[in-house]
Amino acid sequence: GCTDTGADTATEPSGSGELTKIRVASLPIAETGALWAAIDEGIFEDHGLDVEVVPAQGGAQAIPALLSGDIQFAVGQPFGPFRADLQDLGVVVVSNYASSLPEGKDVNAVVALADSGITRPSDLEGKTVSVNSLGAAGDLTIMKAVQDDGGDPATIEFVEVGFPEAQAQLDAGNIDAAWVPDPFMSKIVAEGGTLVVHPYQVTIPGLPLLVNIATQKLMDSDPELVEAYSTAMAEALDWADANQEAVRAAIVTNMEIPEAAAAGITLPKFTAELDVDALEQLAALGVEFGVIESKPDLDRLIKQQ
Amino acid sequence: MTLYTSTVVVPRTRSRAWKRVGESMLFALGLPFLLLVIWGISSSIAPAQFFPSPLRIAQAFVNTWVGPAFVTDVLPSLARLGLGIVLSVLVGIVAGTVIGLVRWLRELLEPLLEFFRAIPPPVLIPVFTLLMGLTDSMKIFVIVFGAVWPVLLNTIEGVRSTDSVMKETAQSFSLTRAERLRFLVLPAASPRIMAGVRQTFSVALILMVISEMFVSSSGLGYKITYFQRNYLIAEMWSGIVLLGLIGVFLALIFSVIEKRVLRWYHGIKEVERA
Amino acid sequence: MPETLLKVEHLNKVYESSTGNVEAIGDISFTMQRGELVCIVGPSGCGKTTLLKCIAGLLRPSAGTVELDGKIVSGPPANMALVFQEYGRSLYPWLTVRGNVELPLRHKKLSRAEKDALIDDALLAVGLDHAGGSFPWQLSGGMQQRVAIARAVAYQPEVLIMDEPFAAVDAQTRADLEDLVRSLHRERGMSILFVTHDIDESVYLGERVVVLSKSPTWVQEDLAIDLPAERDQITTRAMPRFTELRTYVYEQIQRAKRGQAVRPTS
Amino acid sequence: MPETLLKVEHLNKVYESSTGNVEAIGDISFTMQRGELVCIVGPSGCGKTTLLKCIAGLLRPSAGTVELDGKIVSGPPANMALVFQEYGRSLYPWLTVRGNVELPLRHKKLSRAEKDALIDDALLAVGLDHAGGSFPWQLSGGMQQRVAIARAVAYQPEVLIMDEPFAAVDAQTRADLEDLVRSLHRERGMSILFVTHDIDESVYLGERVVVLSKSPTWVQEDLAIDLPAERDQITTRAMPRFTELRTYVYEQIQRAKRGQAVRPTS
Amino acid sequence: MARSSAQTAHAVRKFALGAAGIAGFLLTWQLIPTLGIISPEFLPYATETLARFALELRDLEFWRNVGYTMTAWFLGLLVATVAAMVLGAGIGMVPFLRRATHTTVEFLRPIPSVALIPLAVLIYGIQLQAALVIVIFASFWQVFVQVLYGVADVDTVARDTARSFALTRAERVRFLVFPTMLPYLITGLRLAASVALILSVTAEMVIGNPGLGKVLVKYQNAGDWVGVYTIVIVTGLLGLVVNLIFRAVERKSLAWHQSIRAEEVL
Ligand SMILES: Nc1ncnc2c1ncn2[C@@H]1O[C@H](COP(=O)(O)OP(=O)(O)OP(=O)(O)O)[C@@H](O)[C@H]1O
Ligand SMILES: Nc1ncnc2c1ncn2[C@@H]1O[C@H](COP(=O)(O)OP(=O)(O)OP(=O)(O)O)[C@@H](O)[C@H]1O
Ligand SMILES: [Mg+2]
Ligand SMILES: [Mg+2]
Repeated sequence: GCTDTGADTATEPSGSGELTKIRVASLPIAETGALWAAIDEGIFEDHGLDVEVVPAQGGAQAIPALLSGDIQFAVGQPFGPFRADLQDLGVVVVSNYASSLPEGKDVNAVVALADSGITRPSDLEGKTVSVNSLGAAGDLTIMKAVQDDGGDPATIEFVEVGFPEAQAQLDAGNIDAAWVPDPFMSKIVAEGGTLVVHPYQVTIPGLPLLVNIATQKLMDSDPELVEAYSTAMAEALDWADANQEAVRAAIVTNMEIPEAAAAGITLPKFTAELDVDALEQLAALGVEFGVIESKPDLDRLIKQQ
Repeated sequence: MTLYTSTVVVPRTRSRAWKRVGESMLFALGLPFLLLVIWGISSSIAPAQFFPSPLRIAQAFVNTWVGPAFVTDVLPSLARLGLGIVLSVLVGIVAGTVIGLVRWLRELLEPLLEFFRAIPPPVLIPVFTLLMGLTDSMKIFVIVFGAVWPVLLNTIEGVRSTDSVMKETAQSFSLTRAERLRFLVLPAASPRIMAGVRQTFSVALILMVISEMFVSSSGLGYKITYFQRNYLIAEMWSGIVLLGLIGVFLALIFSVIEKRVLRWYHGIKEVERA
Repeated sequence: MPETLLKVEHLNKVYESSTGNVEAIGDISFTMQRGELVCIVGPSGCGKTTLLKCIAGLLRPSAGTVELDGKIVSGPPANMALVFQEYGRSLYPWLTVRGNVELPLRHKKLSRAEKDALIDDALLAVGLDHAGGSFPWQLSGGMQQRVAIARAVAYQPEVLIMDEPFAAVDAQTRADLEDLVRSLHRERGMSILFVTHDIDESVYLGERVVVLSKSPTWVQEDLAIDLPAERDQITTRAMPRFTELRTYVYEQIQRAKRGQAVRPTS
Repeated sequence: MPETLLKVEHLNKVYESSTGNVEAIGDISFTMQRGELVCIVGPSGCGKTTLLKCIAGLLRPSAGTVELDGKIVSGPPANMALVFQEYGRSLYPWLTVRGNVELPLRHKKLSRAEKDALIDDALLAVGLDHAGGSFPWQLSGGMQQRVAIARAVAYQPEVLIMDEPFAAVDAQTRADLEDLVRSLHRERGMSILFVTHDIDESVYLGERVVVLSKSPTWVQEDLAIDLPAERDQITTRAMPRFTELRTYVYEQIQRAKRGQAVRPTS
Repeated sequence: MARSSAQTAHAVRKFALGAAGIAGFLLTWQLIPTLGIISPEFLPYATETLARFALELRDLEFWRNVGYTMTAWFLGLLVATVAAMVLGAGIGMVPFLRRATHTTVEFLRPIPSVALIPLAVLIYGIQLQAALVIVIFASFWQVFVQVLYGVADVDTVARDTARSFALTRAERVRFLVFPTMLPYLITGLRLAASVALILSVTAEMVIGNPGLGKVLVKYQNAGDWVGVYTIVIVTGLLGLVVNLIFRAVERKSLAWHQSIRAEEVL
């Protein structure tokens, strides 16, 4: 017989008519599990919000969509808003979404094949390392980690390889090491790869991974909505942090990955509390390694609710 | 029994030549200039973040592309582009001629070619990199993979539509296979082939950019994506402008080639337009 | 040494197409000796061009056979040249007049000088020696037709097939070209198959005139022309026998066109 | 009511092309009355087609003027139909024979029935009533040429320009078509400009025969044909005056071709 | 009729050959991971992928996604084609416009539509329209350039015919220009069809509007390579189906054209 795997998403819980419809852009990655789960849990509905998650690919699409007013919020890496602020696009960070783990196993890592001989950050000198997107938190923290470990970060050649393809490229010998999150991190390590370093953890512990982004225009025109979203989000994130199993279940259904794989994913710390200090440090790193010309105006950018 | 045709050669005067150059310059630059002015006016009336003024773009252009970036990012890209174009055209014409002439081959390959033609290159780039590594040849392969289709298809169709009387002429004089190719099939298909080549030039440029948008760390295409992702809007536009300029430059080269290859063809059409 | 060069036996050709089948040739049989000059006349659309194409191996007959030199024709034979009725389309617009004439000579093992001589002679013979550097589309219709003739002449074939080759030239040029064909035949011993609509021309040129019926076609008349071999535009055409023959052919064609002739039971 | 229809004055045409300029027409002047049938003869390549194209407004003269109905021709005039020498290329391969004939009628305000009647009549007149559904490339050369004639006839123009329209048809068909042209001229009063290489034809058809010199061209002879207006293939051609006239024209063409005639100082 | 059986025989042969080509490809694919050239983990076996494909075929959600993608494809292609035809024909037929727009066209053509995605998103948001802009921009040029060349290919005699019969502008476009450019247009359409498909999928991948591309990204992010290649196969097959449709259209609309005609005779 026929199946219909899309049936459940097609019948969105429409609830009562008073809900405000909002569209939120978010990558289809494991971290979004918290959002999916919280929506299913009805947390946003409780705050009068009907959230549609739009899978925008990276900040490059999400921020134009924000500016166009097609979506109201976006969940994205902090470097996106930095760049946007430097260009005076009128983007604000309203709250944190997820942060890397200050200790233990972090959410992402630089990994290499066992026979590569790369075991510590300074071994990366002169090697080809992949990141998913150049000139962002990934390569910055890796450079910093290498520098801290006594290596010369300028000799590393960074290339862009999507997270999913990284393992194949590693195996093919096209790259020496790869910066990947879970599930790829766990998979490579499980298959005998070396975990070289958790770059976030060793450079800026607890660095915000993802933040909630909106526009200044929306804050001016509809502060209640931003308020409602922030409150709902804060509640949702606290709830998600406490209910990791629900988050994993949401990952399994939305990303269609096997349950076993989802169980092995290292989840970040879900919290709405912004670590402004860490962001400051990240911006400083950006300036230090010449990725951005100057520091963004964090006072203007960060409108923590 | 002789017929006599007088040939009066009227020498082109210098001033006429200058007038022609001036006129074609006017034609070449008139509309772009007009559009530029409109853009400039509209961007000064309603300044928009994503549509900066031409001046701002020009500034960004100089800052971004004039200098070392030209050597490190643009030149390698252009070299790959050049190779990609040459290969695409060669492969397209050779394969297209064979496929167009040999019917069973056409029937064997057509579904396969159509299949591959429809696959988005971004999906295949990872596979290509696995097979060929993160090398220049991989990027060139991506360019060829995407840019070969216009020449290929046009060549196949051009070869197939060779005039029947011309074909019979070649047959009746027992022209050899090579002669038939050289003197009948290729020239007869050349208007179609050139239509394809013209498309290939710009498609190759697009694929050069795409090949650098994934699995890359330098090049014109990479830069454009980088600017795009970092909201360096004017810089991004300057990259697009550079692409357009390269396109115009390629079109210039192309029209020189076309003038030579299709001299007879333009001759027919032009004379009758007098 | 009357040796059979060409033998057409029960040739039948049906054009198949999605709009319906057309029987162009019903049943044609005739033979031709080596070194003969045979003219073919027949009503418009009766299948002369089709017949020539079958003989030249450009079309596959639907039934019957064409034998050349004792071998069944299955593809274009070497040493045969054709002047097409659609002369304009048979010239390659991307080659100059010289280039067009030279084209079939390319695979003949001749020195440059020999080739040039052949080309020059042929162009001179058709009165186009000044036009070698022009492209075909820069020429008048009659000039184009003469280029096609020059190309066939320069090729020096053993068998020459011409499909209404003088349709587009003026009377004087036509007379000159007729004499050219006669001399190719007489001096070089070329076997020539010549389709024309001009009855006088067919009688003047041919040693035999084959009259075709209207479509679906058979051979209505195969007439030997018993005029002296040495012919000339003024005296030959003035002969009473010439007039008799041309009148006879004319009548045959009129009957053919009206469909009065009775098909021979073969 | 001899009214001037066409006035060609000091017409000169030089083809300019990258391979060199060719002076096709030197200096041609002549006039034509409304309702006249004028035949033009001249050596191959002398510029007849060029002249017709200038008259039809398809080519711009390099010098001189063409006046039609007292107005200078600058583009193709309405109510004029052309039969092109390159008949094959002037038929549209994507249209059937009927479609080709119907094409110029489309913008005439006629009812469907009237159009059909016109098309049927024209196709019948050229003997192609059975071929209406075929495509041009399914026809023989002569049939194609007749389609082009039918198209011009069905268009019912006031001025009809024909460029060697019977070159590809057999003698019998040719005679029939000649009579068709005569009747168009006589019964419908059409003004006809007719280029031919057949001298007998020019004399038989025309009220005047214009002989052109070889290129660069001028009018070498403008001969009134004083044969009775009522003509018929057998009796007219048998008249002594007919023979006189055709011999005269033939001599003129021979002179033209040899370049013996002296250019009139105009 | 014998014809129909010959035709079916040919159709069978064609299908068998095409299938053989695909089979050969699948075999090669199967061999790559089997021989360990690429680890089966990253390039799954063809068999495995086909099995998954069969599974997807029974999933309604899959068909919904195909529907989304094909909607974007169809709308984009439609708008692009209509615009390119109108603009291409308009610009191609007016020399002034052709010259004046040349540089601008050459400037715009090489701009990769992928680079325009942010702008499209900025204007239309993460919506179908944004994807459409990308699809239209990319496929427009493919058709446009082909149309330009097609319009320039109008035969000169055919055009003179149209002019001399005073065809109206609309008639000229409909009966002369359009049929001439049709072969070019169809090639352009075939090119544009696959480009449009590619960009529909790419836009879904990058912008995130629903469709096969979005599914593909989902599979990618989950490291589900079998799923990824299943979608790749699906896009390829869609391309194949689209081409079949265009081939059928071509056979119908270009029955008169040399390329199709030649196939029937052989
Ligand atoms: N490609 C074709 N498809 C269908 N029918 C054709 C084709 N070519 C020719 N015919 C038909 O075959 C018949 C003979 O044509 P053919 O060209 O041999 O005549 P022909 O004797 O050369 O006439 P003409 O003297 O007018 O050149 C005609 O009725 C024509 O319609
Ligand atoms: N497009 C052209 N470009 C250059 N020269 C041309 C062109 N068309 C014709 N000519 C030249 O102009 C002269 C006259 O050509 P035209 O076609 O008018 O002759 P014609 O009298 O019609 O000859 P025919 O009886 O052979 O058809 C010829 O010498 C020819 O070479
Ligand atoms: Mg014929
Ligand atoms: Mg002429």
